[in-house]
Amino acid sequence: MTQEMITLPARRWSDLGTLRQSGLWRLLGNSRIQLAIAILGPILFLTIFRSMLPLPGPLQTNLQAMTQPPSLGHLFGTDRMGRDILSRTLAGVQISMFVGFAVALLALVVGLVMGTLSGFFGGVIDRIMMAITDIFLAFPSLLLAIGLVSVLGTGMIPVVLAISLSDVPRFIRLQRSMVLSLRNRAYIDAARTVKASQVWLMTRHIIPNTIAPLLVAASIAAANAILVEAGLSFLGLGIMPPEPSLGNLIRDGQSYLEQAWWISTLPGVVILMIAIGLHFLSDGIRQVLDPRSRK
Amino acid sequence: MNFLRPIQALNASPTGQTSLLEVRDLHTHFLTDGGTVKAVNGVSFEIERGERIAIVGESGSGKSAMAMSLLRLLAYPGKVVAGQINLNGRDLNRMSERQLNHIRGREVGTIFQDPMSSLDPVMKIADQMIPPIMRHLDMNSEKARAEAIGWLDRVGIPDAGRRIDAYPFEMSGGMRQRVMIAMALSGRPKLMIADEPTTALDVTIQAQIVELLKELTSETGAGMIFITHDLGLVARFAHKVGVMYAGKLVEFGPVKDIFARPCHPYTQSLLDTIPPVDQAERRKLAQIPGFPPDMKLPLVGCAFKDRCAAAHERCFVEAPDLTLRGPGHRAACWKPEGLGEARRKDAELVPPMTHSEEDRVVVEVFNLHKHFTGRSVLPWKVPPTVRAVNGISLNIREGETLGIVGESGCGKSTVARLLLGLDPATSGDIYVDGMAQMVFQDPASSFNPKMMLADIIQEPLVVTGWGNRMERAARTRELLAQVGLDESYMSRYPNQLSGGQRQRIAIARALALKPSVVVADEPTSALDVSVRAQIINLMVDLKRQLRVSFVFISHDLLTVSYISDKIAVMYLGEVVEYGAADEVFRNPAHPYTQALIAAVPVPDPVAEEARMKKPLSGELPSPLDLPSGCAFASRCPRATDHCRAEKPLLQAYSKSREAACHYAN
Amino acid sequence: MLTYSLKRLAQLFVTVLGVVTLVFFTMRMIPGDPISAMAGDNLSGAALDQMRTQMGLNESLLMQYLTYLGSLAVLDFGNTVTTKLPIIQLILDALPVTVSIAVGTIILTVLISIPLGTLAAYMAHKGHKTLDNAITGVAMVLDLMPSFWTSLVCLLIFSLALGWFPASGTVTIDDPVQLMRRIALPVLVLSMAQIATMARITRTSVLEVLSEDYVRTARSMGWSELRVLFRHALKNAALPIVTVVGLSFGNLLNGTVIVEFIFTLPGIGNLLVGGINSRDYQMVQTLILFYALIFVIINFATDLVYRVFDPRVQF
Amino acid sequence: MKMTRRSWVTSLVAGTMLLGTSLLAPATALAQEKALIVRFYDDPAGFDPANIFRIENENIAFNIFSGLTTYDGVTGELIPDLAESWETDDNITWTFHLRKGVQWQQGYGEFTAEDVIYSFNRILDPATASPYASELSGIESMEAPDPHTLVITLSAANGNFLHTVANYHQGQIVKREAIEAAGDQVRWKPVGTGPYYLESIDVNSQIVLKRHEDYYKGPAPIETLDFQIIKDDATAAIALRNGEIDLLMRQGREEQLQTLEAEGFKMNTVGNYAVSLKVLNLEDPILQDVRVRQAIAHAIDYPSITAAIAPSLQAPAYSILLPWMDVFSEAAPRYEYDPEKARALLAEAGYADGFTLKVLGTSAQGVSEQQQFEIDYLSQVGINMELELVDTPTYNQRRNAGDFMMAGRLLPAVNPDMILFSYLHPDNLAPGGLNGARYDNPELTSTLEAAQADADPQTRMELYAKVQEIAMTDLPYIPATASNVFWPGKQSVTGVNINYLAQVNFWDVDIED
Repeated sequence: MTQEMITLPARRWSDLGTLRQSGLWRLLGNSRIQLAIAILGPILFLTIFRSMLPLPGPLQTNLQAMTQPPSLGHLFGTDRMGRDILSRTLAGVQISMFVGFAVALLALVVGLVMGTLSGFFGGVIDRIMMAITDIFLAFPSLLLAIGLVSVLGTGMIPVVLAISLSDVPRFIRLQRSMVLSLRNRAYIDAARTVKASQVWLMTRHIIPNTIAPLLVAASIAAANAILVEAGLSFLGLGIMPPEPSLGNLIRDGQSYLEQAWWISTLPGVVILMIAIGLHFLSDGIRQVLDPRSRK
Repeated sequence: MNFLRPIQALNASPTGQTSLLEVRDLHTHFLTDGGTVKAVNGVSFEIERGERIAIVGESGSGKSAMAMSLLRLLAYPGKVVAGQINLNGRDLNRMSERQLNHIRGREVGTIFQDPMSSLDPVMKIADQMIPPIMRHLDMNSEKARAEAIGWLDRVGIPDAGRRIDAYPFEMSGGMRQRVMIAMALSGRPKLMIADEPTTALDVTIQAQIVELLKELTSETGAGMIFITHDLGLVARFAHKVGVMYAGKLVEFGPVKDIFARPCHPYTQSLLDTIPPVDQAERRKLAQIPGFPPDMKLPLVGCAFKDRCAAAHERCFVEAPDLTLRGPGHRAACWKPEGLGEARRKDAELVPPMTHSEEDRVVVEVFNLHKHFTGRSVLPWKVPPTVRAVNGISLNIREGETLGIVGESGCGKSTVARLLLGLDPATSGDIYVDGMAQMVFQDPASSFNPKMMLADIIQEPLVVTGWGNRMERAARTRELLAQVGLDESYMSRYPNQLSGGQRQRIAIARALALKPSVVVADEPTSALDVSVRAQIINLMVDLKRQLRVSFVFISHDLLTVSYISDKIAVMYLGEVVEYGAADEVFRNPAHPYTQALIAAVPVPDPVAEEARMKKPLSGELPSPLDLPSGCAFASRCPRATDHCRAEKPLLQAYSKSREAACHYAN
Repeated sequence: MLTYSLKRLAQLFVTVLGVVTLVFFTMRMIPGDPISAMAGDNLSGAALDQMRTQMGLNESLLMQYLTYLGSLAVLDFGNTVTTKLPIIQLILDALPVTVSIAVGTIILTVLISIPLGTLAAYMAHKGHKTLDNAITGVAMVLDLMPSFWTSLVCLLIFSLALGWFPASGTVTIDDPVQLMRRIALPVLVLSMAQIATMARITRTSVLEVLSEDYVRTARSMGWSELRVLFRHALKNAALPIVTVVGLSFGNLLNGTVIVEFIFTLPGIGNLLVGGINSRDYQMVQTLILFYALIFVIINFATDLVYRVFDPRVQF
Repeated sequence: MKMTRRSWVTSLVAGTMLLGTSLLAPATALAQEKALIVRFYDDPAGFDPANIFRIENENIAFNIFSGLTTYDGVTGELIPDLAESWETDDNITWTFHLRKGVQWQQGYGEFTAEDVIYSFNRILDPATASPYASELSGIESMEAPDPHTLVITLSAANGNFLHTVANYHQGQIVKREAIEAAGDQVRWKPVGTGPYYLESIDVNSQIVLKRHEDYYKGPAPIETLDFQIIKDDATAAIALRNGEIDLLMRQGREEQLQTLEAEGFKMNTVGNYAVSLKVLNLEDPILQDVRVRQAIAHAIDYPSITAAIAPSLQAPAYSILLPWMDVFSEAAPRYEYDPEKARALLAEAGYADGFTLKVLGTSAQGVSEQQQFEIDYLSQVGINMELELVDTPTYNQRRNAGDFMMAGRLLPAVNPDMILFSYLHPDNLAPGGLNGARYDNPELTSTLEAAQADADPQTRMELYAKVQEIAMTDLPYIPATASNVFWPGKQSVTGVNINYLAQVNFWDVDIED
């Protein structure tokens, strides 16, 4: 070799580099994500371990303790049936989080697959896909939800499907537009010069690079889904009471705002915190991904 | 131009001995989350009336930050933290924003790098130009409009009265930069700051703009600070040069002095990295090892010490200050001669390659066409067709390098894509013996950011099912070694690499399948001068060792002529001159080639002074409606009616050269 | 332009046909029909079946679909299934209310969110993160509150405690003052969510524009930061903002459903929910058709507005 | 240019402020004539007596139309309306003496016996497709010997026929000319002989009734009834508290009632207006065991439930009939809360370990608090109550089809026969009829038929008592709760007497200064 070897100056690229590169490390270093963890972490922790807490069951009524304001015995107070609101809120978080994540996951997976095919192959597939998404986007999303809930009946699964039905076209669009911009990247060309297959291009080059922005969108979709579920509950189409989804809790208590503010306000604060946490999370992911913010 | 008079009158007035601009110990910091970047770290210089000063340096040297600091145009988190900026004796750094706004545009005009983004895209030229004139020169709108049209006319905008109502997007890059110049001059400033004003432009347009700036500033008597990384431009343009490295001026002095007797090792190295115009024998280009220091970290000693062959103990302890080396010539180095004897150490001779007619032809292209047809929804409308490649024929032998040059839009990149089979040709034949691989221009988008380098290099192997895992890993190590990188790179990711390292990886990937030809599309144009030399040296070595052929596409004529055996000059989808590199470069036959070469600035102020200064006029016509005759006729100084009527064909000019001009002989 | 219009028209046709078909079959897949929806507690199955036959609901689905398409082709939207009211008239009566709410919301949103977003962007650009964070934080909190909850809180505060706005009352466009008094609170509630979104978009796009080169150019010509902000940055940032305004208008038609219910406003959201609850096929089909048309028209209008803001956009 | 832009901004600001002041200014209304603003709680669905549904619509119709008889708002007794008097010997032939000089609204002339015959025939005409046709199917013939006498002959004896011809559904008398003039818009162009006529309707927001000046009892005190559609209960309460409306047609939220009462509003109410039943599908292998049904009845403590969740709106119910009905029997068995007994009964029936009870419900409000309590109570005796919630149309459809294990029914009726026949007689088995329990006990059937036919009041009462005893022993339906209806209003609004059909005769209503 006539070329001298160029070795990396040690002070610039420490061995931590690879670890840092692994993404997780960088994510954890982001202040927004730390904030998101600070908000979501305790809520999730309490939710997961709520059965170990000294709390009455979320459905357990107590006619001796009806409509009590927050106190040491009932940190969030009780509702009109004497049920402990903290316990119900934590159970609600579990349900709402499930709805949120299920919706996000569903939208993500379907959007990823359909959007990739549509954007990558273009042509007839693309046009049909776009026409279909057009139709779904032209639908008021609430009607989509109402229709689906009516067909499938109420409950967790129909609600998840109903909410994701209006998210999916958006995800398809998002993925498609990213695929379109990635499709002409030089590294795709490089792979094409060695006759890489379409599947190879999609799975190795396109999807890994679109996952992260999709995750950002998904975490917002999760936050939205939690709120939409609350709206559906208000119209009597969400998760059915007494299952204490956060939407149900807020709805149950909203007519008691004057008499017993805590019934709907405290679960409302929790829903807000979750939504804010998810937004911080998406902001954080975005920041970590955006090369400009890395400067 | 009667409106030029007041400035000259002002300049003529006896304002005493103070310089036009005097910068003293300027410090600019960027307060990022990751720490404070000391971008400008104590810069001092002065500029006299009517003087043109060039500030050169590589990216990250702080030259742009310094220029923007002068008028406090830095965006957050940039901040001027200390220093004096005395313009005609008043310290701009102590002025309020409001006071400064009377200086900006009025006393100091600014031209920015990218004409495509420097004008507001949604406002007409008139709306961007006229209000500042009204404000600074206290004119009513009609007078200001007339003034603006006058300036547009002056900077060479044809039909200025009408074009003033155009939007920027309706103009070419060159035209927009002219508009920028007109805007900057319209306040009749005493000082112009031009931040890489020609970097984004084609070489012919660059020559036009440089001439224009030179002419106008000398006419108005304005001083000028010209930020650039192109030493050739400096030689052509500047009275004085400042060389910046790591936020400091390391050398400052009259241009001829600096080029003839550079004192700082960095200046010396920079000058040596440029391919010499003299092609008699090819020597390896000088290259500067290592990286510039991290400006966030505290610096002890000379900033250049890690990369300096002449560094000694003192350099590690104490930073040198600028000291006088000649009349007005200062340098910041402990050694009086800089590198001194060590300077030419690298420059070993490149043994010439032997080519013969027996070498197998690896690429043969015959009458290649590529037309892009738009889509028309209305069936009765004929869709517009762009003839990007319009009948070219080329061939490349084993181990040979073909350089393709031309302005942007001439079709050279399309040829590359056709050679690689990325796009189907409209007609014509491409024959490739073996495989064609590619090195791309933009190192940032060349790699999947989610893949490790080992996977990137191995990708062609995996896709084609070459070898097993062990064999592929071995091949990867071999390839890394060939491009001068060690094994530790295998587990890294693209964003951990510098631009030069990325191009090495790109070359390694291209070589993985042992292709017969590597197509390199502007592989060095995004790189700094010193790194560019490394990549060129690498390619020259590989070509010799592996006898792989290269197609080297670039607008940088000096580099192309240095690396190529043959050159094809393209204009509007056609080859207008084709032949041995040395011959084409030294004795161009086609008027277009001649103009291109004339436009290339040579890093030698003495030679530059002697060169023809009339740049090629006009711009590349639209490829949508090609003329029936010679495509170049519209810009050709020698064009006749015959040229406009009849298309010249590529025909033998000499034994080893062809040209497409009726008057080439 | 002609090409563009033709393309748009074809797109509109396909979208609308798809929407119509989808609604037609979805509505009929939903269990329960208009008759069963009508039935209270004291009607027997036999009595209802008699009505069902009489209303032609026992015909084959395909026949019903073809009949429907046929009547659409001659722009006959028919009557409500159970109450025999002319649907087009109902929609035309309800549309002004909903559109007033939507337009009012957009206006209020734009008036608040664009200065707010611009301010936040400007502050972020200057590195004053605290104010930026405060603005975006408040906007986010507003965005995330469920509208049925804020509706009630607003009613309690503005209607009951302060007595500024009535909670009920007839609404017609003939009485604009009453109309505005009645839609004030719904507009406020809807704006809360919209303001956050739009302020965020404004902030992002203005922030992006502020770091563009031409902003620096304008600064280099001696213009003050404020002038640059409003003359250059905002104008350039308008494009994404217009897109969002267009999109949110579509979303608003959706979002009015809940506020129309709570504030008892006779808008089309009310018609829609009523139509779904009473399984009034004809009503829901026509309404969705309207929604789809509005959606497509708004998209078209957004494109036209693009041209105003950005001369580069050509059709 | 600059000037114009600035002045444009100025005028915009000024305009906004002006608009703001006008927005905040209280609405001024001229109150020369008496007008009452009443909350109406759902979309109006039309007022054609042949095809009328839901109590709120029936309330409007009640004030527009008249029947041969009507219900007293205070006592709930049947009282004369268009018929001044009537006689029958055998509960088969009914002779009605009609009031003279009754004027139709909107100039349709004087009311005669022909109008009654037309109205009843219209209901019976299959072309009308009235769901109430079966109510009148017992009519054999109708004759009008003179314009003010009507003789109706029934095919079978019916002691409760006066309920059938009351001012309710099929009993409301319409005018042939008005019906024919309205064409297919009958439901929106009602013309009756009642105290108010329909002046205008905006199906989205408002129904305006004007008083019928020629009403046979004289014009009503209030000139205009303005029904405002306010669907949300909470909003409606705020509107009343704000003084925007005078009277709430129903308030269904306990907490709002408490607030309104605390603020001094007049709580017009009627108690025990309808009973809410649990319908048990007797074809279900588990529920066909009477012990299981009785166990369920013993297992749930409805008095505690109603006291806990809605002390104003609900009361426990102990029978399929309501105590104010004339044929109500105190002697029928009652099922007090007794979990021990319930467990014992279950064990006897072979379900000592309990079973799963699937309950069909409507999703409109999700699982109600009552249902949650029911789940709790049933779980105490080992019954696992599983709710299946579907939306209202589906719920109605499945309920009518009899497609459930246990469902619910609310029985708003004053005619005890209407309840007993519909729910207990085998002729009315689901899916055709309302007998969703598919209850068929020949003993009860014959007793019921005898009771209806018997002309002697004493025997009739005894037979009805027996019917109730059998029904409450077999327990195809479990009485759960009885509803109370509230129409909270301003103190100045008087005469709001809600009858047992939850209706108010606005002729009695007045506004006092």
